[in-house]
Amino acid sequence: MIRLIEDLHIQFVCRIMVPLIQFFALYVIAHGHYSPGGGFQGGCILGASFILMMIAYDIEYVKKRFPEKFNTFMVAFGVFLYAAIGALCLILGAEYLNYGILHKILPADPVKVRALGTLGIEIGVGITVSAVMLSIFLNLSTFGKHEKSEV
Amino acid sequence: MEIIIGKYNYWIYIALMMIGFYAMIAKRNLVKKIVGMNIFQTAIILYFISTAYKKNATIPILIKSQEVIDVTQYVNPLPHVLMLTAIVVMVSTFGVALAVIVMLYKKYKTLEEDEIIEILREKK
Amino acid sequence: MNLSEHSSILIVVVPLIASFLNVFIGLWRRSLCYPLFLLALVICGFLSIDLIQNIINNGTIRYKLGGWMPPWGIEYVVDHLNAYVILIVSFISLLVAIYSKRSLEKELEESKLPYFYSTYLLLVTGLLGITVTGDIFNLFVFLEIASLAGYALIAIGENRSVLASFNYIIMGTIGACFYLLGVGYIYIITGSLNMLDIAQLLPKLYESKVTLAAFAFLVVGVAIKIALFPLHRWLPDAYTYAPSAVSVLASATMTKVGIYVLIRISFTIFEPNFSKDIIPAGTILVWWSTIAIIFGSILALGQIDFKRTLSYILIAEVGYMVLGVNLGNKEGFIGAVLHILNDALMIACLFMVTGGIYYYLKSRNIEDFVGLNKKMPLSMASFSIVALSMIGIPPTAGFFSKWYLIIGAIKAEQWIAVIALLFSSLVNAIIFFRILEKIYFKKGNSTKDINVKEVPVSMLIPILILATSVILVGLFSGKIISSIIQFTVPGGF
Amino acid sequence: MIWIVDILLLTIVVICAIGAIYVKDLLSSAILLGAYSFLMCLLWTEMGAVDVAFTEAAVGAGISTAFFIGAIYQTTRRTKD
Amino acid sequence: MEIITSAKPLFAILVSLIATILIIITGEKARNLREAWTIIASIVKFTIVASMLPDILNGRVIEYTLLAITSELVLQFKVDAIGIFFAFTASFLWIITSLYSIGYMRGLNEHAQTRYFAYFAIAMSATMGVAFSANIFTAFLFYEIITVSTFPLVAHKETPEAIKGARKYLVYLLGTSVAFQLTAIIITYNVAGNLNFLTNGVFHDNISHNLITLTFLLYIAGITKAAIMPLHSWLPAAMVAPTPVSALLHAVAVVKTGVFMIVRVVLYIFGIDILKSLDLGTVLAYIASFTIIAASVIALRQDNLKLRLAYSTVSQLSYVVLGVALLSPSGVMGSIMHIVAHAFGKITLFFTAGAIYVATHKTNISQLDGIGRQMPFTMGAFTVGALSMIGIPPFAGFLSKWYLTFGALESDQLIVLAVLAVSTILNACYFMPIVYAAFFKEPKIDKHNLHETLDKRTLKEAPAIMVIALVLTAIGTILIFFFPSLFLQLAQIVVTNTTGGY
Amino acid sequence: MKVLALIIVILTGSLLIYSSLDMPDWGDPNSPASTHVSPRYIEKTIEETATPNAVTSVLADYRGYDTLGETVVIFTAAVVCILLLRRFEDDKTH
Repeated sequence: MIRLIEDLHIQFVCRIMVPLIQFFALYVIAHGHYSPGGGFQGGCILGASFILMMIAYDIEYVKKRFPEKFNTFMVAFGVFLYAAIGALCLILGAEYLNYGILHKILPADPVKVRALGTLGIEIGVGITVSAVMLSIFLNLSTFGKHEKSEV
Repeated sequence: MEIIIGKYNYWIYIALMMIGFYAMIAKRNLVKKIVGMNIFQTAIILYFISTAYKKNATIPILIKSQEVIDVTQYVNPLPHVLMLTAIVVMVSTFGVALAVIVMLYKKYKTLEEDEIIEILREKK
Repeated sequence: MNLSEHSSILIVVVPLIASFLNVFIGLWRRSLCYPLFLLALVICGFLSIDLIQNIINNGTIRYKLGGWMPPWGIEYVVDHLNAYVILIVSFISLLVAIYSKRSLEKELEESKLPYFYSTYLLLVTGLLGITVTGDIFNLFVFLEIASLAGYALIAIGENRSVLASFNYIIMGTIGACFYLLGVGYIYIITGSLNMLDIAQLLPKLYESKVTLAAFAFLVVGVAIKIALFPLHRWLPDAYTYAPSAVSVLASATMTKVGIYVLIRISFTIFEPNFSKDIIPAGTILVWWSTIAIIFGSILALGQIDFKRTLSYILIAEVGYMVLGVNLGNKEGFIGAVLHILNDALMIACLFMVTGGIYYYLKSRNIEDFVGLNKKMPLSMASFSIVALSMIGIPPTAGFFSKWYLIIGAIKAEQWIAVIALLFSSLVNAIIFFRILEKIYFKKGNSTKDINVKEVPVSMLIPILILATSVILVGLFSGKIISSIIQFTVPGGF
Repeated sequence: MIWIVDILLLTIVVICAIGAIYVKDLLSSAILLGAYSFLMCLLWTEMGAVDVAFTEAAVGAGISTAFFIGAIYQTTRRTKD
Repeated sequence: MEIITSAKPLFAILVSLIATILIIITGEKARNLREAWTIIASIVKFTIVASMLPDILNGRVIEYTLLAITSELVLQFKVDAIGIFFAFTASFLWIITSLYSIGYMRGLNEHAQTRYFAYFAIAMSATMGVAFSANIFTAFLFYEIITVSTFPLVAHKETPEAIKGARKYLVYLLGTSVAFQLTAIIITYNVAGNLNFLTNGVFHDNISHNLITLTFLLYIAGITKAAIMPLHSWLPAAMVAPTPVSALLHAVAVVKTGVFMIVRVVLYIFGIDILKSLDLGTVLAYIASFTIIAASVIALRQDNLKLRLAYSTVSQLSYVVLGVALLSPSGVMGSIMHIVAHAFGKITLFFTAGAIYVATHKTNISQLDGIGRQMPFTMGAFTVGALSMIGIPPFAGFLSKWYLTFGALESDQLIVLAVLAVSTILNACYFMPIVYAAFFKEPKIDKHNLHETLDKRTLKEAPAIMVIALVLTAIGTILIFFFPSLFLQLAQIVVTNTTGGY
Repeated sequence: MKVLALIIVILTGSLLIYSSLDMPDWGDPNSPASTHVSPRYIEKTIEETATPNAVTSVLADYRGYDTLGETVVIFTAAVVCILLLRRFEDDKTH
């Protein structure tokens, strides 16, 4: 891998599909409160879009837009965001992950702020999951040698 | 008869689980073991989802305007949440297992357990 | 904000956040990773001391995560047993962290160190999370964190470690899935996931077949994780070929936490009389662990690789603890809980010494240990102390836990178990004196040991600390029992 | 008569599972596993677990299969059993 | 009984531990200083032990609790008559052995001398610990420390043979103590709830007799240091050790610890009454009788001098066991007296064996013809020791045999009486030929080594320091016969407390 | 080996079937699982968390800590894959 076939049709379809998929993924993450979905599902779809890009184009293509260091950073950043929101609640004087307390710093009432907190962590989960999926796939399919596009 | 029909989901989940379990312990091919693992875990998820089900109930997304909430109308959301976590655990284990398999293949150039053991024995 | 109010959650979150930061910093400057790693574990150590003091003074701590009342939210329940196991885990992991710095230099490429530290911290997080939680599903999640980290840490070892790790993945997943299935069975009949809540709901369901199956699956699942005898096949290879530091950590903490989970299942989720009177699970486990002790000891005798010997000894020691827990009387239980501490110290020290020998000698073959006392006197002195403790010679720690276990076995009139315990002491005596004899009295003629010298200071200090604490814990075991362990004994005893 | 559909689905799921284990080509096995996951998804949707089904569709049928294929390209399709 | 609290017993134990540290620090660099530590420690220890004597003779008991590990396992010391009796003997002989060791080690220019002296000190410390233990747990702890710390001493030569002997030593001592003695202690705790040494035993009346019998047998099998047959064969195997080790440890410290423990167990754990009612004393007496005779017969057939002495030790140790097994006042008295009588006699014999080895490198009895002319002092001391072993006045051995005979009569054990008579004859049979050969036989003409044969006609003793030591112990053997009052008084206190006799 | 595996599988399976006999019927709205803890999630999700999707509210709020654990699991998987597979030394040579 990666570049199984260098097919213009596939690349063209990809060029159109990937933004749509990514947009849908963001929708899924953000709209988890009202419909099925959430950080994890959205993150998976986002990650799948990158994988699709990698299959359709080349590993270099993805790496240029999405450098490995950045990706690794994102892996840790998403979950760090999650844990940090929890810790923020703790610092503000409530229990860990008790988003209700966030009303001290956010302009909303304690119940609404819980939904905001939920959104925050969903975003964190989404970031992590998409980055993780990409990272695992990259490592698996190239056996850790990111440069060579061998099959 | 009533037992069989009333709980057919359970029977199927047991069957699936045993298929996966058998593959995990009896198959020689390492990838097949992983496939078995996947089936096994999915079967457990099926079991959990089955426990959440209520007859004539709908998905647990509420409509805001509704005044009185009848619990029996919505399926139980808790097992769903647990199973979301379990799916993530499943895919993580799957990824790690595949990583180990790739490492093994690079080292021994085979994925059959008995062949690997044979190679190890020759080394000694 | 009062920090010690939150220490039960902080002890999990601190290593967790440190593991993320390790990945960040690893991208930027690698040399800062180790200090951060160490700092997190030091904080953990302090928190665990704070926690246990808090428990001793104020009794059980219940911490509502997210501010939700249990059983709706997840709850952390810390009583004497948790705090005790937490203390062991954080203490050992700190020592191993100090030890790992130099020992890893030769066993892992430098560019991967940040990820190693991160994984290590995740393993610690997982173990602490398992220990501190009061929710059976949350326990499963942290069990998986610990397991995944454990699989990877074992796979980076040498030689056959990858295959060992794969077998571990398969067995570990079966164990975890059985556990999850047990959770599902408990959930379907009680509708709850909170341990204390379940404990209240279950007694009236004891006659149900589902309860029986739930108990069986939970226990078998955990038994795989702690490598109770016929389910032990993954352990020896895994611990033998893993990097030294990992072997130390895994052997000293993972099985102990597993035993903790077993205690929680048998005596917190279920009442003690369930496994005693309603089904003969206690008796079955006593027999099962007796067999584990005997076979673990016999298999340990036949090994050449010393790490492998230790792995089999560990299997026997797991048998000790399961035996003590299930004897069904106070003495046996105290012995088992005390043995959790003692075994963690002893096994950790022995694995560390083995790693130290391997550091220069590049061999773990018992035959190559000839004349080592001249080259590394302090390590070998520690080794001798711990060896005496393994045999069970007073006043080292090993004697006292064995003492209580045997008293417990006699009170329960399990004579075979008594014989098994004594038998395994004798086998340990044979194994260790055979080695001590080589170390101290055989003339060295091997060409291999030319470059052998005392291990680096940062590896020596943990070894010495552990060896000293083996004696100190022995001398103060009465104090430990009266201030902590006696409160962990479940009600029905 | 929904239970007939149900039973039909379950039967196919079992067949897929057995197939995934018995085929001698790992790539086919991967695809069968994907199908198994997807059918599982349908079952769960039918039981009202849309979130889980959504996740399983994304993970089981999507990402997992991608991982699987990625790994197979690094290793081999061959298998003895 | 008045109880005094004092840390003296602890000091007596610590002295040699401190000496160990000093010895290791000093090391090979300053030999004289290192050996000075040994001597100083032994003298200080003896002084401390002796300073406790007056109190004990006045019927008081010294107690000191070091550490309560758990509520039932307590590290506690108690100095009573029998304890101080043993400690006094051992610590006195340590002084002499220290002198002797210095001569022996330097005479043969042995390797690893620092290790030797260090472990010797630890072993002595643990011996004091056993002597002063207030409960069986403390005693067991020190018992194990003795086993482990003497292991390097037995393996001192580091030859394959030495390691083999040491291994056998360890397997027997450690194996049985973990397997049997520990079990017995745990059963004792479980049944009686008490591990302290009490003058009338810890067991209540309502405990099942089978269990008591089992425990008793476990104790007897577990205290292998007493070398009761069939668990005796570690003792001959341990003779590969350097002679001072054999002398002090295998004539005094280790084996006496064994019999001391048996006496403790019989008198203070079980108590005379229970054993009498269960007739267990007789069982033990028969086992001991068998050991006495069998070991003597085996000793007859040994050519190696140290081995003969070893089997003689096996036989003599059983006198102590036999005495206490008779469960009568005189028997116990004889048994206790035999601890000191045998200690002085046997240490003399071992010392002479060592002296012969250092001076002539001879180990076998058949090589000793005419050696008396070459080493008159040594062989003179040997004769004294041998006569004491046989039990002829005016030597210490006579005293104890006298009491033993009375004991046998008191408890109407005519078989035991016969055993005593036969064993006396056997003793004479295996000791007197040596004396005879040494003084009256002409040295064999060794054609290959004529030079050495001629040597035997001239005086060639071992280093002076060794000769002094062995002459001192020989004189001690005689002195005990004439001035036994101290030992008799102590023994009497024990007998009065435990049996009610005298 | 295969026979042994089959025996184990059959034993486990029969234990499962045996225990299933006592389980509440499939889809029973009055089973303990549906009546003890979960009603509150459905009744109060809007009131307490302003999230109509009960699954999301339980996932991210009531049992948010589980989800943290879940995210950590997947983070672990990524770190583990990098630790095991990534070969940095090849970067330098290029």
